[in-house]
Amino acid sequence: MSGYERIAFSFIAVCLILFLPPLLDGVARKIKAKIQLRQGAPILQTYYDLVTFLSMEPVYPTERLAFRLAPYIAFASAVSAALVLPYGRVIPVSFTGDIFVFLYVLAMVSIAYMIAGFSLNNTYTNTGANREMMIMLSIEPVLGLAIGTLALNAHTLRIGAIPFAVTFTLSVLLAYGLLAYSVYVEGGFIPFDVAEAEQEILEGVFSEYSGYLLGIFKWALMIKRFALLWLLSSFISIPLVRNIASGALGGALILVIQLMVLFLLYTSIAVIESMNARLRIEQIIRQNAGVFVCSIAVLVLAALGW
Amino acid sequence: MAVTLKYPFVKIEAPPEYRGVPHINPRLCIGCGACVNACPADALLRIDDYEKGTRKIVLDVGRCIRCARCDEACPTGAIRMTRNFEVATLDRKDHVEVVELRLHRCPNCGSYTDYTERALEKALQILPEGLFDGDEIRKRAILCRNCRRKLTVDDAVEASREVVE
Amino acid sequence: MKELFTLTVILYLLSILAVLPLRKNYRASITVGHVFTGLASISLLAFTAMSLPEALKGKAIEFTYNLGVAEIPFHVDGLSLVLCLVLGSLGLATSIYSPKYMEFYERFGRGWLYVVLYSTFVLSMVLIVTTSNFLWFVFFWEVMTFTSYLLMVWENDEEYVRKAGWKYFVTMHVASTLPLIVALALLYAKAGSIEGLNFNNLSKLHLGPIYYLLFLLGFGSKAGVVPLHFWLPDAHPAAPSNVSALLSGAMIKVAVYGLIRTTCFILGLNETFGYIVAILGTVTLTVGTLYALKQTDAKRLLAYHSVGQMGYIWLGVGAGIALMAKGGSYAAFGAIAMAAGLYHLVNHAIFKGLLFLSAGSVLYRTHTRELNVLGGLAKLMPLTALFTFIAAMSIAGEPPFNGFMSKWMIYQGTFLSGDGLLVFCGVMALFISAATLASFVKFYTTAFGGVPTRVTENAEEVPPSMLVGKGFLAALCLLFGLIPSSIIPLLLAPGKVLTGADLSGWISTKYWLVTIKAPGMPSGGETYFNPWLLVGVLGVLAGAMLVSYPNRPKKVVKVWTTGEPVKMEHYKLKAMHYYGPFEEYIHGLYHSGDVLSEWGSGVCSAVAGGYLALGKTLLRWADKVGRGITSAGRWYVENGKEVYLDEAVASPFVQLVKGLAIGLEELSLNYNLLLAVAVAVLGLILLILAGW
Amino acid sequence: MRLRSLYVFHLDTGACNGCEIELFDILTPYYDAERLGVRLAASPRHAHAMAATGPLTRQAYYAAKEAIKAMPPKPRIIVAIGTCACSGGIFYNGYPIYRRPESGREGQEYPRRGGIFELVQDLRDEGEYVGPVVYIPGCPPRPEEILYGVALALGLVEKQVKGEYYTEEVGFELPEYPIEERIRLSLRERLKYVVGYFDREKVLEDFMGLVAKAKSAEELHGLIQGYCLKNPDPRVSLAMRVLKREFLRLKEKYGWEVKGSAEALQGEVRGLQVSADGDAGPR
Amino acid sequence: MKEWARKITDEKVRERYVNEVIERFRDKIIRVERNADNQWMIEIRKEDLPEVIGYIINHPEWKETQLSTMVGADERPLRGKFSLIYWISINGASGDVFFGIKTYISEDDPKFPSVTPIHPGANWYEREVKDLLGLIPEGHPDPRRLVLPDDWPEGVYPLRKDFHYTDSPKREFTDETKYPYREPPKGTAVFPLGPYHVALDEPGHFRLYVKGEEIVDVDYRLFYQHRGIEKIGENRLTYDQVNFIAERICGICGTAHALAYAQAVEAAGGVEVPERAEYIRTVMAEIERLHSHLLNLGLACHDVGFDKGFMDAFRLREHVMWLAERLTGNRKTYGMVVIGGVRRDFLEYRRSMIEKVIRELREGFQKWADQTLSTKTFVKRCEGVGVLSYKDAKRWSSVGPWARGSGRDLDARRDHPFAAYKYLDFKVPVYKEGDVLARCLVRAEEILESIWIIEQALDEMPGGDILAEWKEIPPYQEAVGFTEAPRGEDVHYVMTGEGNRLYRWRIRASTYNNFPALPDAMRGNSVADAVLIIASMDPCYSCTERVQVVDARSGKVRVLTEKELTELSRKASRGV
Repeated sequence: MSGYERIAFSFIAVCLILFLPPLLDGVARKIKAKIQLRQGAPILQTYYDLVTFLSMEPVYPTERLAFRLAPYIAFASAVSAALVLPYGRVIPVSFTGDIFVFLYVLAMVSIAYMIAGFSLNNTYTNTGANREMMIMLSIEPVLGLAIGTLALNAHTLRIGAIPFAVTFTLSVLLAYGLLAYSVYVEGGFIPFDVAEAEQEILEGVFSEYSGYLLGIFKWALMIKRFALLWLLSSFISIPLVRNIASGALGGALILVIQLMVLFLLYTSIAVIESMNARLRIEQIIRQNAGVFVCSIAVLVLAALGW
Repeated sequence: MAVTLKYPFVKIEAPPEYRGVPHINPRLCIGCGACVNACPADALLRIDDYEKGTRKIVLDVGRCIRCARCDEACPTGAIRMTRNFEVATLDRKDHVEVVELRLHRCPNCGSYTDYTERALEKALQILPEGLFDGDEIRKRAILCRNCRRKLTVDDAVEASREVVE
Repeated sequence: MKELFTLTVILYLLSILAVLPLRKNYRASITVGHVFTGLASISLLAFTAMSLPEALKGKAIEFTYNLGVAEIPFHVDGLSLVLCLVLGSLGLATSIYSPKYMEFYERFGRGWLYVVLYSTFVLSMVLIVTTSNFLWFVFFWEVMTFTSYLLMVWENDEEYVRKAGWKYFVTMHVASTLPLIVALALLYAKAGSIEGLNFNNLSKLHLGPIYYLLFLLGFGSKAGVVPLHFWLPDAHPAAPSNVSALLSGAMIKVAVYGLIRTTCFILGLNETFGYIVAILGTVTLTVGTLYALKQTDAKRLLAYHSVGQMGYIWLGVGAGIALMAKGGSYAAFGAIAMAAGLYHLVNHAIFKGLLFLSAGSVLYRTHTRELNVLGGLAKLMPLTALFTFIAAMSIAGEPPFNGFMSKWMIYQGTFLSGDGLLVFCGVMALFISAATLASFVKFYTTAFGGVPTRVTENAEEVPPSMLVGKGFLAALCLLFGLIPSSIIPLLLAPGKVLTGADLSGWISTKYWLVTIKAPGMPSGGETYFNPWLLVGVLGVLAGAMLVSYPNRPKKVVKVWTTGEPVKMEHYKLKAMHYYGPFEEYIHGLYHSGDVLSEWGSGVCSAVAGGYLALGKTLLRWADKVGRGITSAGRWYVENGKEVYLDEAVASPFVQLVKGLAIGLEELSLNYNLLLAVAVAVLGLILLILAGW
Repeated sequence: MRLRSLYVFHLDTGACNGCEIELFDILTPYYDAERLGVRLAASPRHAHAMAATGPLTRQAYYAAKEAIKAMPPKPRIIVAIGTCACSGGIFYNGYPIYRRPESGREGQEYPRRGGIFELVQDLRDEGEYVGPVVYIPGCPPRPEEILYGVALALGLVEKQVKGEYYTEEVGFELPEYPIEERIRLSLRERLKYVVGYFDREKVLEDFMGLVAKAKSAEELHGLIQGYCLKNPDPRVSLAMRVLKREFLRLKEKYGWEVKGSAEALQGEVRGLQVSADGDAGPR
Repeated sequence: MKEWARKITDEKVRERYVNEVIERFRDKIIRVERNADNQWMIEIRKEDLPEVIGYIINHPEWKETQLSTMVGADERPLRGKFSLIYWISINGASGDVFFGIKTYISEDDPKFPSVTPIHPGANWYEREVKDLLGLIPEGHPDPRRLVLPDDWPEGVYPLRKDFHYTDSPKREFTDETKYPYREPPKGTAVFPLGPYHVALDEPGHFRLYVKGEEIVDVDYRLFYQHRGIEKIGENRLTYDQVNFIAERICGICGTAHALAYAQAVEAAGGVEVPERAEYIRTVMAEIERLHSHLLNLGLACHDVGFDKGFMDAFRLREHVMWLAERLTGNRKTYGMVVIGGVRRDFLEYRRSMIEKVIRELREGFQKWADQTLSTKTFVKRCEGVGVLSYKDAKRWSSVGPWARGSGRDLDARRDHPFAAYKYLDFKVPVYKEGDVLARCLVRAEEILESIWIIEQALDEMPGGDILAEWKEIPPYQEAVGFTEAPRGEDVHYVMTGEGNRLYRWRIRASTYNNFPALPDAMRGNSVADAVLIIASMDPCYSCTERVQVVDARSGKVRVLTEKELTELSRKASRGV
């Protein structure tokens, strides 16, 4: 891998991380609008929203640092997490190759969200933070099982290596399903968007954020979703071409397929979102726990070598 | 497929039955105040100035509830509901329509009466010709109340005004 | 090196001597005592540092103290040093922290006694982890149990404290001391002499599986492993916070030390045993943490987490044992897994100690530890809040703090083991990591988040000395998180010794980058983590955003209450309602956990009943036989305000104990029986050893 | 604000619900304000604009004040939706309605005071920044009207209204109709009971057209029948017949001749009255 | 007249009822008077109020009785006393009677025994007369302020005749004068919902006392939208103008209010309404029901984040709105109903427009319902949520789909036939589950029924005038007018006055009777469902125009077994 390739891909990656998520959101909004038979916002609308928020002075309901710094931390964590994913065959900043580190760094977005939410005297933000935590709690075992199955199969936990090493057995296919499910839940898409439910709890923690703090926070959340989906899309797209992709061109091919899969994922998510109502938190917990119990079988399958 | 209308980028016509904002046609208004009495929201005001001899009929679209009672009551069709609805503005003054009319001045005593010159003309138009002696009633009608009473005739204008209202 | 160790011991003993003249002056006695213990801790740390090179080479430092009546052999290897490090750091932190903190307990007086007990307690632990004779091991073990019990019931005017103490005492003797003594008896029968009980000699014997069971029971109950954990959440919070820190931070770690020392070094690696430990660990971490999730008493929450985090340690150690026993390429990987467990041991000691000290600080200022009524302390106690936050994030396993590093290594050790069962254990560990996070988000935000409540509005920052104590631990949290290479080599030493494997190809800790390779890994599949680079990236990104979007509140407005004013005290989720739906969902688990815990304590009470009966019998017997054995004992019997017949019997061990517990007569008479039992046990040991 | 992005927080200060629902309606498929970047904000903290509806009751006043104060310091656009928010509407001087003391409770001032502006003025007096106020009158405004107002706030359209001040100089018209004004007014009034106030103008106009064409009552009768044939709406036909009958009755009552012989007319009238009563005509 | 209409308006049945009451309380009744076809006024002494009202309301044979409205009036200029009338209606299969239990209260002793302990449904009414007239209900369990703003001074009663309608006295707004909310039950946090909450499109404050997400108890303060309409109607406006303010009581059920008002005046003044006008009124009322129910169903979807359902419902609704606009000139405030008839006629082209729209709507709506009910997540959210038991519904005198979802079989259109309903045939859907889903299903079925009613009305519409001429209304006549608004029965009481103005006008919107039952439906549910439950009541705060009371009972959550029982019975009876 040449230095130029590295630099070029890293540059593309940073651009994607920072500027693609609002576009994806815009696309999803457009698709949802189309399903609802309306024209919908322009595809670039999320950029407009973001820019207006970023240009506004915030108001501070508290002086607490936890509240004030949370957006920055969330943003930094989301971007950092996204930076360790493969773009083509390049990982822009590889402070880790490990999927757990990736998940934990990504989880810092949620932690920032929760700490900020709980650091206020406001039952809305509290409830939002509370729900975020519960969702994380309920989905973590499923995610763990998916990773465990992949690790059993591929004998590695390195994000960049799993898709190259994995052999497609029944258990791995099921693990992909679990991973997709976990990503969907972690991403907070309807019916799992209870932590930021607008009608129920006024977007949870965001109900106290304003101006550029809100802008940064929302941006961070979009990047988080992007990172999660990029992980999934990498896992899906790299095995498709791993035998033919080599060199810079191969990297470009992978990147293109990654992007295509990403858009495909986002599209299907938008469709699922618009066809569902938001669940209650206890329903989500019940459902995730059910998924977890069922998916223990996947691990057993993997242990048996299937 | 998307059913969204293109408004406001493409103009849209309100249906013919629509009760839009009312508008006073100042060329038809006789300043009788029937609309003012009919208006439940007090969007219409009648402001008389007996010093200057003017009557203002003030329509504030920003207070209007668009019930069309004024339209129903106006004897000359001066105030009509239009089909216009694009009346948003940043300045409330844009919502106000004022028609300032001259009050009739009694040729006898020189004081202003509580009806406008136009109302008088309208009243005369309505007055059934031939029911009374035409010229006679016209003479009396133009006088102010006190002067008219002096002439012991005051029912003609009153009657016609009743019809108007 | 030996000298430094001796210095440590002497300093601890000096602290006891130094306070005896200061019996009247509460504050002075404690301060003076802790100056010595602090110095002792420093010297222990120095000893650790000095011994490090040897340990890294896989060698041990061996020396013997000849006390005249007995010889105490010492064997300090990597494993011991890990514990020495823990004891040194925690001992130093509590020594700095305690003088001020103990003012809180001034109403109980007897500061000197506290210092005596404290020093004995810590010293006993130091000796446990360094001695290489099983007899002495058990002896110090009992001293540790006993002194810790006395420290635990310090606040003896509280009913719950006495109850917790009783529970602790009985459980420890039934479930911990008794198995150890049985093992000791059996081993002695095999070895035939006190020298034969030296670890070296023991490891040459061929010992059956019964020992695994006995040690598992003995150390498991001390470590609070499910289902023998029921005493712990009652016991640890009952003690003063600085003692809780030691109990949770150090004492239960000593049990892990004991487990590794006995089962790995003496009994030998056994794959099945490894799995059992790992599974027990998994059960423990799940049950403990999920229970912790619903606690609203700050210290009780922390205590349940001690149970949970012990599970992590056991999981790591268990996986290590299992994999090392498997041998082959797994041996080296097993060493890494065990290192992960030990890493978590060190980390847990540090952050749990810090958390207890923080809880103590809150208690010190607000006189409550009920999270439901606390709030807003971050504004009033900013540094305490910061340290607590660091500790909370560490225990929750957030990068770049130390808790993350060890958990991460545990995940590597389990997920990459290629073994479905261990992977599942890892999955549970991952899940529970989230639960830990949940719990500590609750802990931190209920106490420190929001606006001050009526209870906390008058609180202020704790005195500097307490802050220094906590700051030291917080710094260690960061150090071990950011520079794993500062400790990982040491942690790898036991595994290296056990397996004799060359680890260089499997784990590398260049500067601050950790790379791990597992058996069967495809090329380019090594996992690695570079905390500094992460911190750098995070810092640059957050910093850039902060510069572009400065964060300066000009004006603070009211929180949005949807228009209608709400009193702030009501406008916050109560701690007890955090995660309500989740807890409701796993209610079944709580229920079975309760049943399990009842069952455990039921068995224990039954055994305790028998034990007590035995004790009484022994007491009667000892009373008859031993009344006149030592003059010192007689002297005491005749001159003491209260008469403990058995004490005389149990001399000379009893003498030592009695010296420590000289003030005990002032404690409630309820303890007489307990004390009697304890001493009876010691008597039994003595009698066995004294040549029968 | 150059970009089309406007988060709107909805503030109901005591409205009848009509404007609320229309505000909601602009988010739905046919109007879809999201096209213009408009979204309803969940919290005033996110809002660029406050969409106020209602006449500002005293109970809502305090909460509304809190809400505006909770907004980011800028731009704080206020969008007054509906007549009530613009000026207090029909409720403007009820006892629970908030009005500043200087607004009075019964006045001849214009523009009429009341509504959200009272609150805005109070806030400005307190030194809080409040942005421009966009007034969208209507009771309730059509969704298009709200969209237009929003577009105005976003600078997408130009305002179209202007205050007018007419004086006598505009001239005076007194239109003449084919029938006497008195009768026309009576007929107009009668029509209110048959087809309602709205359709009567058209019907009356047609009728007058027919009258103008007719030379006699008979001819009028014929013309009306022709008209009804052309226009199959039974209601209009009915109205025409009622008008004819009424017209002829009035003519007879006052006994004047217009275009044609009086006797013929009178005979006609009697006959018609019989037939009209036979209809499903008015009682 | 339809068979059922004949049956329940049977004169003999009514006489039997009236006679039974007269027999029972022979010595307590001072005067009996028949005000209108189905309205009897019975005057008693104030001491006997609880007994008489309790007897009628809890009469075992008249199952669906309810407190329809209660009117306090300042009759001092007439009789030197205040008056109080409790209007109780007998609904359902039993018959069609309104009893007005009237009593006079002297100015010197403005107290009367509270009926609330016997019938909680009287809670708000009695607090309201306390606020607005200064009549004090003795023994009322929760005598807090209900209607007036917090900064209204004590001792000033706006509905008294000596209070000028433009006056607006103030007191300082401090913490002490703030509405006294209940202290949260121990260990609960406060979850304030409103007045400015994105899912409540109208201001109303709910104070949910929560344990985590579970609602333990509810306190509330409404009447942010109290606009003093009654006072304006009695003072500033003439009979005809009042119609327009009546329409603006509520932007959704304006026609129902205008109609109720017009009917009350017509009953009091003996104005005969042309039959065609009755049909037009009926069609307008049903069009209103169509758009209101579509709105509510859409909002229910929106509140649970199911935007597809929301958008589709509103898309269907838009055609109804456009239709209304073309029929009347306005999408909401139709300006159709005036005393004596209606203002616009249905010309032929409008009639065909209606037919076209409702034909398409029927199709579209059925599709919508299929799609929504097959969205599992939506049904999951609605099922078993916000259960209001039949007992509670009756206890609070609840009306409309809110009560019909809980098994109360009442509908003013059928039980007290007004306008053209007596000539038309329709079903009244009733579900017994009492949960949000049941209410949604009631509404969905009512939409189809409404379409059917409109079709019939258009087919049967007679010719003739659309407006009756009336010259003068005799003064001091009393009557109630009632309609079935989309949310339930609306009752307007009028007492005619002199000078073309009303003497007393009392509006009782359907939400007024439904609201107090809300805490019962909300307790034990999750915060997440709070707005959904509120929306499922289809509240119209502006109608209610006054606010809430806290439930004075202990904050105990219903026992699980009881919940299970209701659940079981629900399962057994779904689809009844």
